[in-house]
Amino acid sequence: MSDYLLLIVAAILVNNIILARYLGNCPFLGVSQKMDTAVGMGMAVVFVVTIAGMITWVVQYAILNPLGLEYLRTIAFILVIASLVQLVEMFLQKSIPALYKALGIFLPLITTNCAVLGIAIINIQEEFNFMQTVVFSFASAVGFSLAMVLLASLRERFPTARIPLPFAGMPIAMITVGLLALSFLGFTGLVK
Amino acid sequence: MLAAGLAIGGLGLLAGVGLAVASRVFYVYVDPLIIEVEEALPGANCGGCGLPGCSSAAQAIVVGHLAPNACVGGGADVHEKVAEILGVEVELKEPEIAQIGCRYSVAKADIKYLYDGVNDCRAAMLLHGGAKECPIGCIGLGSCISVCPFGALSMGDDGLPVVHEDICTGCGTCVRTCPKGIISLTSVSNRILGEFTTDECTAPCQRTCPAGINIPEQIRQTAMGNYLEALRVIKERNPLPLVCGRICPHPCEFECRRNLEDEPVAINYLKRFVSDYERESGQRLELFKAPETGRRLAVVGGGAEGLTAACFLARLGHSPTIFEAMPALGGLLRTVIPDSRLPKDVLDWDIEGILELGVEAKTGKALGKDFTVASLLQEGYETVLLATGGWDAMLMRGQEPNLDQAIPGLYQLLPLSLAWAQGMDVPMGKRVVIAGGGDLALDAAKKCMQSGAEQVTVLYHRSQKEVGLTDSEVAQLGEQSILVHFRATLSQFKGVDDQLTQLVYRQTASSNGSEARGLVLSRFKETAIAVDTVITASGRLPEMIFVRVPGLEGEEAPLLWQTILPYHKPARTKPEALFAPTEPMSDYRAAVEAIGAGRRSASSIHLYLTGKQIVPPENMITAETEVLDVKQVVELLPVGPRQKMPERPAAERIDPALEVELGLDEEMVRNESVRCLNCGLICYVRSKYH
Amino acid sequence: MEKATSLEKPILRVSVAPHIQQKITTSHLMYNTLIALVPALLAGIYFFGFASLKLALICMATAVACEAGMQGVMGRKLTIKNGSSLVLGLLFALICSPELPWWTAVLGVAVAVILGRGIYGGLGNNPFNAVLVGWAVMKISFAAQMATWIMPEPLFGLEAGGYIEYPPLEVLRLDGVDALLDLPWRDLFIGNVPGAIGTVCVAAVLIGGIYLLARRIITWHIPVSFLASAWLFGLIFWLIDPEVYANPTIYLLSGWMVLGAFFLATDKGTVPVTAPGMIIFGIGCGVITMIIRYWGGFVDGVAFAILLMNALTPLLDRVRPRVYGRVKQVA
Amino acid sequence: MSVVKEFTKGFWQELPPFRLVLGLCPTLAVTTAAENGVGMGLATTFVLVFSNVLVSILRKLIPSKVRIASYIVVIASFVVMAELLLQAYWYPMYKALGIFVPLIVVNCIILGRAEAFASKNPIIHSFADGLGIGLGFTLSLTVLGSIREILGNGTIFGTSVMWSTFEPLKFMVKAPGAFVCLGFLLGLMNIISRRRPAH
Amino acid sequence: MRDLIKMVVVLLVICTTSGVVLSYVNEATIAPREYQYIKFVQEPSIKAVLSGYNNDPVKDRMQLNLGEDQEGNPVEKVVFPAKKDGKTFEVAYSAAAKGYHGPIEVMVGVDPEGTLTGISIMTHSETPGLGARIVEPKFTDQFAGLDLETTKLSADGGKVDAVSGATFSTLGVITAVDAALEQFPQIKKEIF
Repeated sequence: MSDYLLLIVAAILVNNIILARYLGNCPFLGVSQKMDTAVGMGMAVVFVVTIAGMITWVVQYAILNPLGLEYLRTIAFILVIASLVQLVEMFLQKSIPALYKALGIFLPLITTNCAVLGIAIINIQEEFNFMQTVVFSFASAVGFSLAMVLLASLRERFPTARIPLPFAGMPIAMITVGLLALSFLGFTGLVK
Repeated sequence: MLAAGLAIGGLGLLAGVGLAVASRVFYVYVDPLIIEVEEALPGANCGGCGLPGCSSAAQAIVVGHLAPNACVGGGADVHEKVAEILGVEVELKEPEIAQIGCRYSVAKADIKYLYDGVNDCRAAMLLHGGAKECPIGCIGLGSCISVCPFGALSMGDDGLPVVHEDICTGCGTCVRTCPKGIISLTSVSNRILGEFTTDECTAPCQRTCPAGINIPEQIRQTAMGNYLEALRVIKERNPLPLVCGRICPHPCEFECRRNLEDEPVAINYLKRFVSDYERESGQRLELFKAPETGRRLAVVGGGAEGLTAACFLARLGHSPTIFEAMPALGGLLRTVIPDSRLPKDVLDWDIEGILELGVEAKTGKALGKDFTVASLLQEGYETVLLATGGWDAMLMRGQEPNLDQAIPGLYQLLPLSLAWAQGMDVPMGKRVVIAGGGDLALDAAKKCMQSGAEQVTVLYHRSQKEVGLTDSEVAQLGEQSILVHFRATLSQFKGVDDQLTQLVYRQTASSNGSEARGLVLSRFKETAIAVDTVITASGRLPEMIFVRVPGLEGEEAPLLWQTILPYHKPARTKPEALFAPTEPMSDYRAAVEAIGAGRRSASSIHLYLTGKQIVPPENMITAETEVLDVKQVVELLPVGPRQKMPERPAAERIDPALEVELGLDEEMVRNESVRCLNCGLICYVRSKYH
Repeated sequence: MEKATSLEKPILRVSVAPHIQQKITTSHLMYNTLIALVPALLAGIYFFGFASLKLALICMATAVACEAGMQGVMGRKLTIKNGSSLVLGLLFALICSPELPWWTAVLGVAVAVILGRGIYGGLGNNPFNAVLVGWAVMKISFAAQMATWIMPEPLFGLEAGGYIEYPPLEVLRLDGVDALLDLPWRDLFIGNVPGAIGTVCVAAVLIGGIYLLARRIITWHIPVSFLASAWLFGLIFWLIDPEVYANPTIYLLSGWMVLGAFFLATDKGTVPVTAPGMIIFGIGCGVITMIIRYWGGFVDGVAFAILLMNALTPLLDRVRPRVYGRVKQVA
Repeated sequence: MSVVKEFTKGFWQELPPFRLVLGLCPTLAVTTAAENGVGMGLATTFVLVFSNVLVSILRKLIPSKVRIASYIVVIASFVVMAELLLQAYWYPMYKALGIFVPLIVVNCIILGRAEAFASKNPIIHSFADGLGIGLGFTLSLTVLGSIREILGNGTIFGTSVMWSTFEPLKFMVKAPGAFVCLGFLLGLMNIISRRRPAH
Repeated sequence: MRDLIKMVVVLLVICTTSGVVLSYVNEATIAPREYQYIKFVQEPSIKAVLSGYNNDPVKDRMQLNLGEDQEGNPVEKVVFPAKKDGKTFEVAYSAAAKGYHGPIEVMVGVDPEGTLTGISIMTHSETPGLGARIVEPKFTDQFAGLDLETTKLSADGGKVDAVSGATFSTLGVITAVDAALEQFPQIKKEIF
């Protein structure tokens, strides 16, 4: 049990998917301008990453490994993820329209979110078992959302700051992510 | 190899089938048109269409609440795509681009206080409307830049936002955001139609210019050496720059702020230079024309006013035809002004330029003789503009009385009297109205009764006291079927085919006669009376637009028409009468006045055609408007004196056809254009900032 | 920006609401903070010699120079007179070892001024505590230089406290709880131990902190919640296993805890403005500090705890007193 | 637009990570050293050029509903190829880039170009576009990598360039440094592009 | 419906083609990939555990068939002989065992007597700062001169001092080394 706890702490705080592993930056910076969109995107990512982590794990151990096709991992995973995202979108639209309204516009952004594929690949590289995969995927995505919510809350303040003009917008956001990553370095060594 | 092919192929199959099945199972009906339209839209959610986002816009477009070209952000490509999806034709739309209307940053303008707060114009606005003394000046904190969904704005080095025209889509987000209203969406059409308002930054010169040329911009471009750009600025308000550059009385120069210090900037010489520059290059500047509307319009009169009106109508996308009684276009410009001031080839270059824009001209066709208003309307011209301008009856002195009825059923009093004096028999309708004319009107009324009129109505714009008729005299006239109305002026004609049938006159409610000219027309009542013949004491014909009144359809159906008035020069925005003294006529004191009137007529016709009300903008700057100004300029740039216009030496002035004024050379232009203070409302170039 | 109009009338400086009418200005605030830091600096000089003073002067000079240079480049008004850069430089020196090479100090202060503050538009606009940003960047880059400690050698009076060779937290980390059992708490309280210039002498820092409280430069919320939560958190673990976790009071008296609570965690602009927000902020700092001290990779967690809570500040500012009589939203 | 223009636009107007602010993950992750920047850039260019060409060839055959899925498969195939080739001929680089080689497949630049450009333009143009954007990307990564390597390690392409007592600023090669460095570069680009006349 | 079929078919064709092409590329790169792997991963380790040879152990590598395991699958092993003047005097080969996180691959050098000449950790995924310290020479050097009998933790009567705080990782290394030494008699038959 404590293993899983450590895995969660590691994935959220120590090796945060964005702040330490550099995954998923484009949507992270793009969507973190406002708090409510950041929260929406975060929820969508948690949802998709967890499911994608599970399915790709099954694909790896049920199809690729037995057939000796490990080298096709990238193509197989991205195929699965792309279809999954589309499937989730259709499913939500039909079954939970309210959720679709909230998350729908973020779903297409997730296909090219390298955090999804990245986490799926990390799951395999770290040789996690299925349960670890689920926990790690979920926690990593929570880490993504956490970082995004923090950045969004910080960015919401920028309009009132007297930031030098050439740095307003993306540059200052990037620098702030850097400082956020700097503070997260404080968790170094907590696990692993 | 087989395994690999099968595995990935299998996954692909699974994904494909899975999605295919899912798209059936989780099928939600969305109008495929909406999806297609939404995909065609740019997805910037700029709100330029008036709806919160692209998906709601797509819905509205498909349902029909919005036009296929409603997306301002997308531009022509998107409109075509959307129209193609919907299977409709798209009306071409002229692109609109945001333009910054402030020329001085906070650093350069007079300020009330130092702003040290939230970096947002809207927040700064809450503090006494921003730091600037000028109430409409740019606050410079760049809120417009941050809201632009297309990234088309950036902060310029001078502290004012800059629009990148190639990126700007004209969505108007910045316009809605700017708390000062500095940014406006402008297109060439906008600028042609626009009048200066108190909400924008205008310089004294441009406010004074009867044609309303954006003079600061013109000189700024000239100073930068962009002579053709300067000319383009001029031509947005004045299609006869070569002519005006020579004969304009340049009222702008009298108002130039440099007067407060030394001599005014030679605005007119600069104008002449850039227009000569174009002419000497032999290459005509290509002017923007709005997409064709295919509407045919007639302009009667080929003088400065008619030419201007036709030119701008063409640039607004319509197809105007000029009808000119003389063999050549130009009106008074051609006949009255000596060659030494305005050589004919110079005039021809300007006129050719107008014709090249797609204006048709029929010369040697006189109104009333070769064609009538009704015949033009019958021929399919949607409107007929009467711009006969300076050709008034006074000029007919010594000639045969001209009794051609330019306006159906209308005689001018002087030629009519002359004809009567010569014993001519003039056909007269049963119901006659005489407008103005003092005692002569009463004489004419009696004459009319003798010539077969059954009832004559005399309209005096003055009060009874001013006219000098006693009540008993009025009553006496009444007994002779001559009705007299005081403080009454004509305001509209209506007719059927070539017949005048009705006129509308206005009468002020109070008539205590205390006002000198009786011009308080604030409360008036309009009366329509049936009429066959109108006699007017005025020497000139007013500008009027004749339009069809929708009536019966069919070949035999009579043509119903009426007149409408173009809106006029700022000073005359009061309720108007057709004939003197508040006559809606262009001022013929100067060509530039006629040009201004011509542009307003074109603008009025455009408003009419697009179904809008023919009124100038509410806060249009008039002569009486109190506009912010500086009464004293300080710390001016140390620049040279006003450039003198080089003139032909007296010895060479033998040939009267040779121009006397020779025009400035380029260096003089450079020296002159830097003298401009580039004024805004209360800002101008001060030395210490250089 | 700074120009008079042509009419040469007096120019007001105007800002948006809310406005608080107070005698406190930025410089008032900063110079008082500077005064409050003097005891800690004096204690540092007393225990570690004049190297401490030299480092403090280098840091302060660098801070002022960087601030002036930065404002010059951006064409903004010079505000070095308000003392904020002096405070920044002095604080940076106080959390460093007296043996810190001068170039590390200069670089660290420059990073603090430019990256920590200038790039966000200067004092009050930065989301993270600038001093700590500079320090953290240096800590990560030059771990060795940042962790060179010397023994205290009081200039007069006291005998050198030679009981431990490393700062107490390092001793705890390397040698376990037993190594500190006999350490006199008096040494710990007056600062007769190895450590950073301004943090060893808890007594001096407390004097400064109480001065700040008395002058109402800071409120009690953050320091009290910071220290109390850290102590309580430590107490729980101490009760669970005193063999592994030391007495919580030792944790309170060692490292940057007190300086952090009074000076670093109260940096205006990077902390919440409401009382509940400040208390949560303090508790977060205390708990994260202890977590890092117990299990983290860094020996002292105060700097990172404060930086992390800085990141949470905008969220904490959403914790607001309830609004009464809210206007109904009309669509 | 001419082919040349398609090619050159990738070097300023649409310089990938700096101007478009896309493809950030590899930009930040692998630029700890200049050489890694070059390797990542070239691998990306390889995938970008070939997928652009193939998408351009197939653009009329692919039904729009499976457009994205097909493009992704095409891109993924070239990514796997790049993976195998790197492994076979440039193993140290393969190791250094690690997980970011497979992640080329989700680099927004590639799918973006396939979708926005190659699916609408002829082969030659798509090739030029891919090559231009790819080389621009390589250039950016190399520049960023060089800066971070020099400051964070005192070397460039593995060669020591700083004075002997230089203490590397390790911050630069760590994650926070990556973000801060890119942030500063973006700001610098803004300053430069404002000096240049607007495009 | 036709749309759907076309969609599925196109996707199928693209995927299958890509699978086939990739498997061809895979086949074609097997040899160079293996070489690169040996060169960059195994060679440094081989150099670390062997000494005093004047041949190229990588070039002279031999694939040995070591009979069958319990389930009847053939056991194959690549060994790198160290030769001096054509005479093999030491041999290096690798073995793996499970560590705390994932497998630890160890290269061992053995002389004809079955004594270790050295070991080197090739791949592992142990905790940085703790288990990862198994790669330090301080730890690996102690294996030189040990044999199957003495490769035990000092606590268990052997001669190996565990990396402090990482007994599990140490055990992983020992297990791998033991596995290698257990295979030595068979290898000895083949090469010496």
